[in-house]
Amino acid sequence: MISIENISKWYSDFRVLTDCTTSVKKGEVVVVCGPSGSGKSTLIKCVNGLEPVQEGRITVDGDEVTAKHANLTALRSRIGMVFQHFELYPHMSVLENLCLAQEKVLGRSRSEAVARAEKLLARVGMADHVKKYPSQLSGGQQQRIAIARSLAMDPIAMLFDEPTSALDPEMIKEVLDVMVELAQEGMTMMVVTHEMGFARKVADRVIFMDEGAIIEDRPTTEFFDNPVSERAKDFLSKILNH
Amino acid sequence: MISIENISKWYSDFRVLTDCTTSVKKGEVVVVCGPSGSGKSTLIKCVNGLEPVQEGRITVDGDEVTAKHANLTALRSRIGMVFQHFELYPHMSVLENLCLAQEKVLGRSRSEAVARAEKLLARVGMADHVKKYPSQLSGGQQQRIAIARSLAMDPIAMLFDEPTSALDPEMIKEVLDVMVELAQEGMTMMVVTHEMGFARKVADRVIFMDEGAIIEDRPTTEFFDNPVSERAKDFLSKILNH
Amino acid sequence: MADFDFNVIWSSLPFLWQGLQLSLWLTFLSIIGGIVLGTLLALARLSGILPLSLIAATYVNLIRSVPLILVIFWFFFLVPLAIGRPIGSFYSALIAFVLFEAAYYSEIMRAGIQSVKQGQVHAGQSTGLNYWQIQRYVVLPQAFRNMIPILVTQGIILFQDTSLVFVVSLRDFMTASSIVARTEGRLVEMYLFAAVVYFVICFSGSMLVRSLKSRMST
Amino acid sequence: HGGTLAKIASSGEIVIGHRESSVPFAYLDENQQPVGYSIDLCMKIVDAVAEELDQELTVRYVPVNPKTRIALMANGTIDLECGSTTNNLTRQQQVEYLPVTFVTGTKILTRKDSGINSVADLDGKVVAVAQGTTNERALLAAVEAAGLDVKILPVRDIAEGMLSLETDRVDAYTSDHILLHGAVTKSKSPEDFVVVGDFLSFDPYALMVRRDDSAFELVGKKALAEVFRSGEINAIYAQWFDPLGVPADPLLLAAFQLGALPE
Amino acid sequence: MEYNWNWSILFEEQYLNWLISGFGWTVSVALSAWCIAIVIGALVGVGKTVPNKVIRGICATYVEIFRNVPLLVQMFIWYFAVPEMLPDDWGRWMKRDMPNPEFVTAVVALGLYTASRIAEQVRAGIETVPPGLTAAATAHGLSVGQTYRYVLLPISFRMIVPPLTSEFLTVFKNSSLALTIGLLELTAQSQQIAEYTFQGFEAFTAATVIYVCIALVATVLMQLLEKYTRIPGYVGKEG
Ligand SMILES: Nc1ncnc2c1ncn2[C@@H]1O[C@H](COP(=O)(O)OP(=O)(O)OP(=O)(O)O)[C@@H](O)[C@H]1O
Ligand SMILES: Nc1ncnc2c1ncn2[C@@H]1O[C@H](COP(=O)(O)OP(=O)(O)OP(=O)(O)O)[C@@H](O)[C@H]1O
Ligand SMILES: [Mg+2]
Ligand SMILES: [Mg+2]
Repeated sequence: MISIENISKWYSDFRVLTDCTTSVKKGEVVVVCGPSGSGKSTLIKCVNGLEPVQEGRITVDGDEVTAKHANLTALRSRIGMVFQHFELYPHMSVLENLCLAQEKVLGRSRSEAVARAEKLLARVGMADHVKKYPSQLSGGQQQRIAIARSLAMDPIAMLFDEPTSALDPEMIKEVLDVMVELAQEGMTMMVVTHEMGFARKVADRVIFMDEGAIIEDRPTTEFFDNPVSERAKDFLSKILNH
Repeated sequence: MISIENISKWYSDFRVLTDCTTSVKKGEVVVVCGPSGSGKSTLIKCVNGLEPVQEGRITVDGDEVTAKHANLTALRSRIGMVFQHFELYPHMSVLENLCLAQEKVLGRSRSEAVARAEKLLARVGMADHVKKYPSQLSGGQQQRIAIARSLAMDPIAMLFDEPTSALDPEMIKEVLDVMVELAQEGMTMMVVTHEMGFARKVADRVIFMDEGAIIEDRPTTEFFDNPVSERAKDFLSKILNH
Repeated sequence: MADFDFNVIWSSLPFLWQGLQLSLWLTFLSIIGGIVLGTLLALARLSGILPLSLIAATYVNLIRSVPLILVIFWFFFLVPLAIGRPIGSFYSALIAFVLFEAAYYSEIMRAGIQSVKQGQVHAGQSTGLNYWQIQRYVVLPQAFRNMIPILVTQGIILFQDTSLVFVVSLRDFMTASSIVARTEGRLVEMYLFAAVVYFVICFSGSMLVRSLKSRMST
Repeated sequence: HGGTLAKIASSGEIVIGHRESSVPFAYLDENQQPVGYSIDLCMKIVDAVAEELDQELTVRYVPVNPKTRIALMANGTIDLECGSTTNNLTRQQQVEYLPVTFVTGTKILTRKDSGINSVADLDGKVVAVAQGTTNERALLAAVEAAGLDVKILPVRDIAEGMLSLETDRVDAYTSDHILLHGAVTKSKSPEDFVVVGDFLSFDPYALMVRRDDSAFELVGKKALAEVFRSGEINAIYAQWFDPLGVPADPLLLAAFQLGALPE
Repeated sequence: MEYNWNWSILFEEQYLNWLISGFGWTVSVALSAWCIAIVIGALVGVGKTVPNKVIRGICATYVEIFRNVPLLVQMFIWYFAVPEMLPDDWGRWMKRDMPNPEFVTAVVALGLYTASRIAEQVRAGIETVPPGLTAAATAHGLSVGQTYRYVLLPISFRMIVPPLTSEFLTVFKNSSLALTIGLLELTAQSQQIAEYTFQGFEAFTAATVIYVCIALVATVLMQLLEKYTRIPGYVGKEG
């Protein structure tokens, strides 16, 4: 489904990604972790072309993202993305947030879009908040709506960039629950997160990054029970033992 | 050492603290937890008079904080406080950060202040960074310096307000380690935190707050093994099970 | 101390009111024109098309380093000469104000557009919206909303600036007050009165800004 | 193409530039409407233009001051200037004039008790003068010739000059004799002021029109000639100058006669 | 357009002297006013943030009054109205005996007006310092005065260097209003040249170029100051 081949990326002189190669199969859930600044967000943004890469090749469902004249808007509309800070449109109600791209990109009619939106809002437990504005909701609620907004585009895969790290501790669970459900329904997912409980529970593979490179890329249980690299061991000891 | 008796506090019409009573004995470590907005930060700020209270009485080491003409500056200099966002002075080097209050409040000479600062920086593992500016350091390093800065005033007690919640996951441990050490050396501490591992390890008591009131105030093991209130159970289930 | 005669204000009210109308009208039209032209300049500057953004930047920086009085002189005396036909003193002043204020409004709009977080653009992109849709539905509405208080503040400054048409004798409120002050020899009364009127209008404006700000921050 | 007449015909409007405090030539009455000797003469020209074009005209007034009048005429903002403008050759590089309608010259206005009687007494004093006037140049020339130390306060127009004198900001104000006379008459305490000294310049006034537009100029000349010839000028003159107690100067009467060209 | 270009008039001695003297007045008015404005503006700006209600009220009133009345009106009030409102001999002193009345009046009016704008910048600068820093200083036992002296002011003054740059340029531009009370500064001189020579384009272009040069020099100077005072890596609240 997603294949990443030897990509490298620079911000002017600074190399953020170094020769990364991996792939995500249909229905697979892959967790990406690693220290701050290791390039996790950058990697995931490259997958739907939000950031250009200088070297290497990324394909999604057969279409090359990194091709010179790739139709990125069409491609992006087929991949959902959820951000750390939710990025709901603050000037639109919850419903409008969900309908905008459905109408403007997929060309759905208002009623179709609303129907789809309502269904998804119910699914993330937010059916009662259709008319509210993002600022009237808690972080956990906003993030669930952001997930629904992505799902409304009927994506073939979902990307998550630290979806819970901006949340108060008691709200993390409500968001993770939605994600777990999604994974169990067979959605292809690539998730940057430090929630190791989530990773253990639903991830098929864990990718560990450091300084722009993919250091480990292994099945979940193998990774946790027996990390190979020193860096990964050290990282796990820090985030698991407190 | 710290005694809080029936305090209530309002922000104009809005009641943030409702009749809170508790106390912290010398050498005791108390963890305060509870949902966002429950008044944890407010409570802790009242202890060293950063926020005035409208009703009730707080004494620290026999001196009444809530008295009308309390000498707050003197009182505050004897209680250390560590904040969520470190609050290092950005325009001063690490050393100057540690020396300012020593010189201006305690009236120490430059050389005395520097000697004390260097000793404490070594203790939190930051001896090599004396000349740097806060923005040149990672969050974990900044927080350790903030702790050293408080310790430089030779406080009789320390207050912590979510000292690790603004940190990247891998940096949490380095800060908690310093705090654990401090607790084991017998420092009187009042800590607002969601790090339940830390609480289990070093806290003598846990206070659970909700909507401005203290709902539970019990020895650590009792609290974790057998929380009485529904709220606390719910809260614990959310933050422990993911 | 001279004896004051506040009757002079009362008897010249209709004349002063005419002046005030001109001031307000000039302000209103200049704000509209300034915002439209300013937004275009801001978009040009952020367009990433080098010649376009260079021209816009040069224009904005040039205008912003020259006093308004000099700009008024330019337009009042020289533009009719340059375009070869008179356009009337009101329109000369209006054009001067629009072109002058557009430079300031463009800086405000540029800051407004840049104040919309990159994440919002990414969110739009990742649902497949194209560049113009993102500007139209995501960025500009937020930029305008964020900038409303500053736009109004600039409007107040613009209103104060209109008093400078005094230098070319266009009959705004300031000029009208001056005429009365000088012909009647009632300087103290008239200038204090003018100050009070300007103050009341501008202060109300800044209260509006304040309430807009507090409404927006909740 | 594009002559003043054509412009007026197409817009149906004639734009008159007027002064606001040149008593009695052009100033604002109690309703802040421009009135005065020059305005009356201008209205004669407006009538003539309307007749020439055979259409109704609306008159739009644009206030001007000594600093703006020439530029506004040259750039086409105003069609006809009605004030107290001296006709001189320097200005004729920019604008054109109709026949002379008044003759005066620069003098000094001061308080009766100031002890100033001539230019020579201005040494060490502060003197106001309107920027952009012939008076400014005349005063500067006289002061320089006599080697005096005079502090000049530039003012905007007659009202501001008079104001400076009344509020004691300056010791004297220089302007055209007749204008000083008019300003004193309008002031709150005319008896306090006195006009002194010799004429520092010769200032024949005339209405100003655009340069190189002989068609419009001709209409103006014809209208004035008619006023002069018919003797209507005497009534107009009397209306504005009798209250000031200023009889027509023989030189001016001669100018009227010279201007009264036959058809 | 029929227009006889003649740039050489700008270099005729008389007109060149006018331009130079106009430039001199513009710079003197602007710099003198700037000194007044910085001192008063800083005091009033700090005053708007202190805990004391009375001081805050006085400073807020100052700012509202001076900011909400056009500079031109203020200039006229200082020049025309104030001397008439004072006792006779004070008024006379202001009009006559005070050295260079137009200059002094322009400086005072411009200085006090600009002070109100600087005060707002200073206040905003102090408010961009995260409240947590004040809380930290207080928690260490620093007094209010010490908190201002060692924490708030050093940080905020560095934060407001960029907005002060534009204020510094504004003071030069606003000094042109002095022409309305008879001070022959740069704009007035250029207009006078236009009037004497009928070469408006050349005269106004000369003034425009000089103003642009002033702006360039001022910007460069302030950028140096900014570079020199910048806190390593610190970008304030949002960063
Ligand atoms: N626009 C940019 N320009 C320059 N450098 C950048 C830019 N964006 C990111 N970087 C740098 O690239 C590196 C990788 O950034 P990235 O955001 O991918 O890290 P991350 O692993 O997601 O970290 P975190 O856990 O903090 O989100 C970092 O060192 C960062 O400073
Ligand atoms: N200055 C203030 N004015 C008005 N209300 C305030 C103010 N500060 C805090 N509050 C309100 O008081 C309540 C308690 O705030 P407090 O910061 O003590 O909560 P908390 O338990 O520390 O929450 P968190 O975990 O989010 O830090 C909240 O509802 C908050 O909105
Ligand atoms: Mg990231
Ligand atoms: Mg808190």
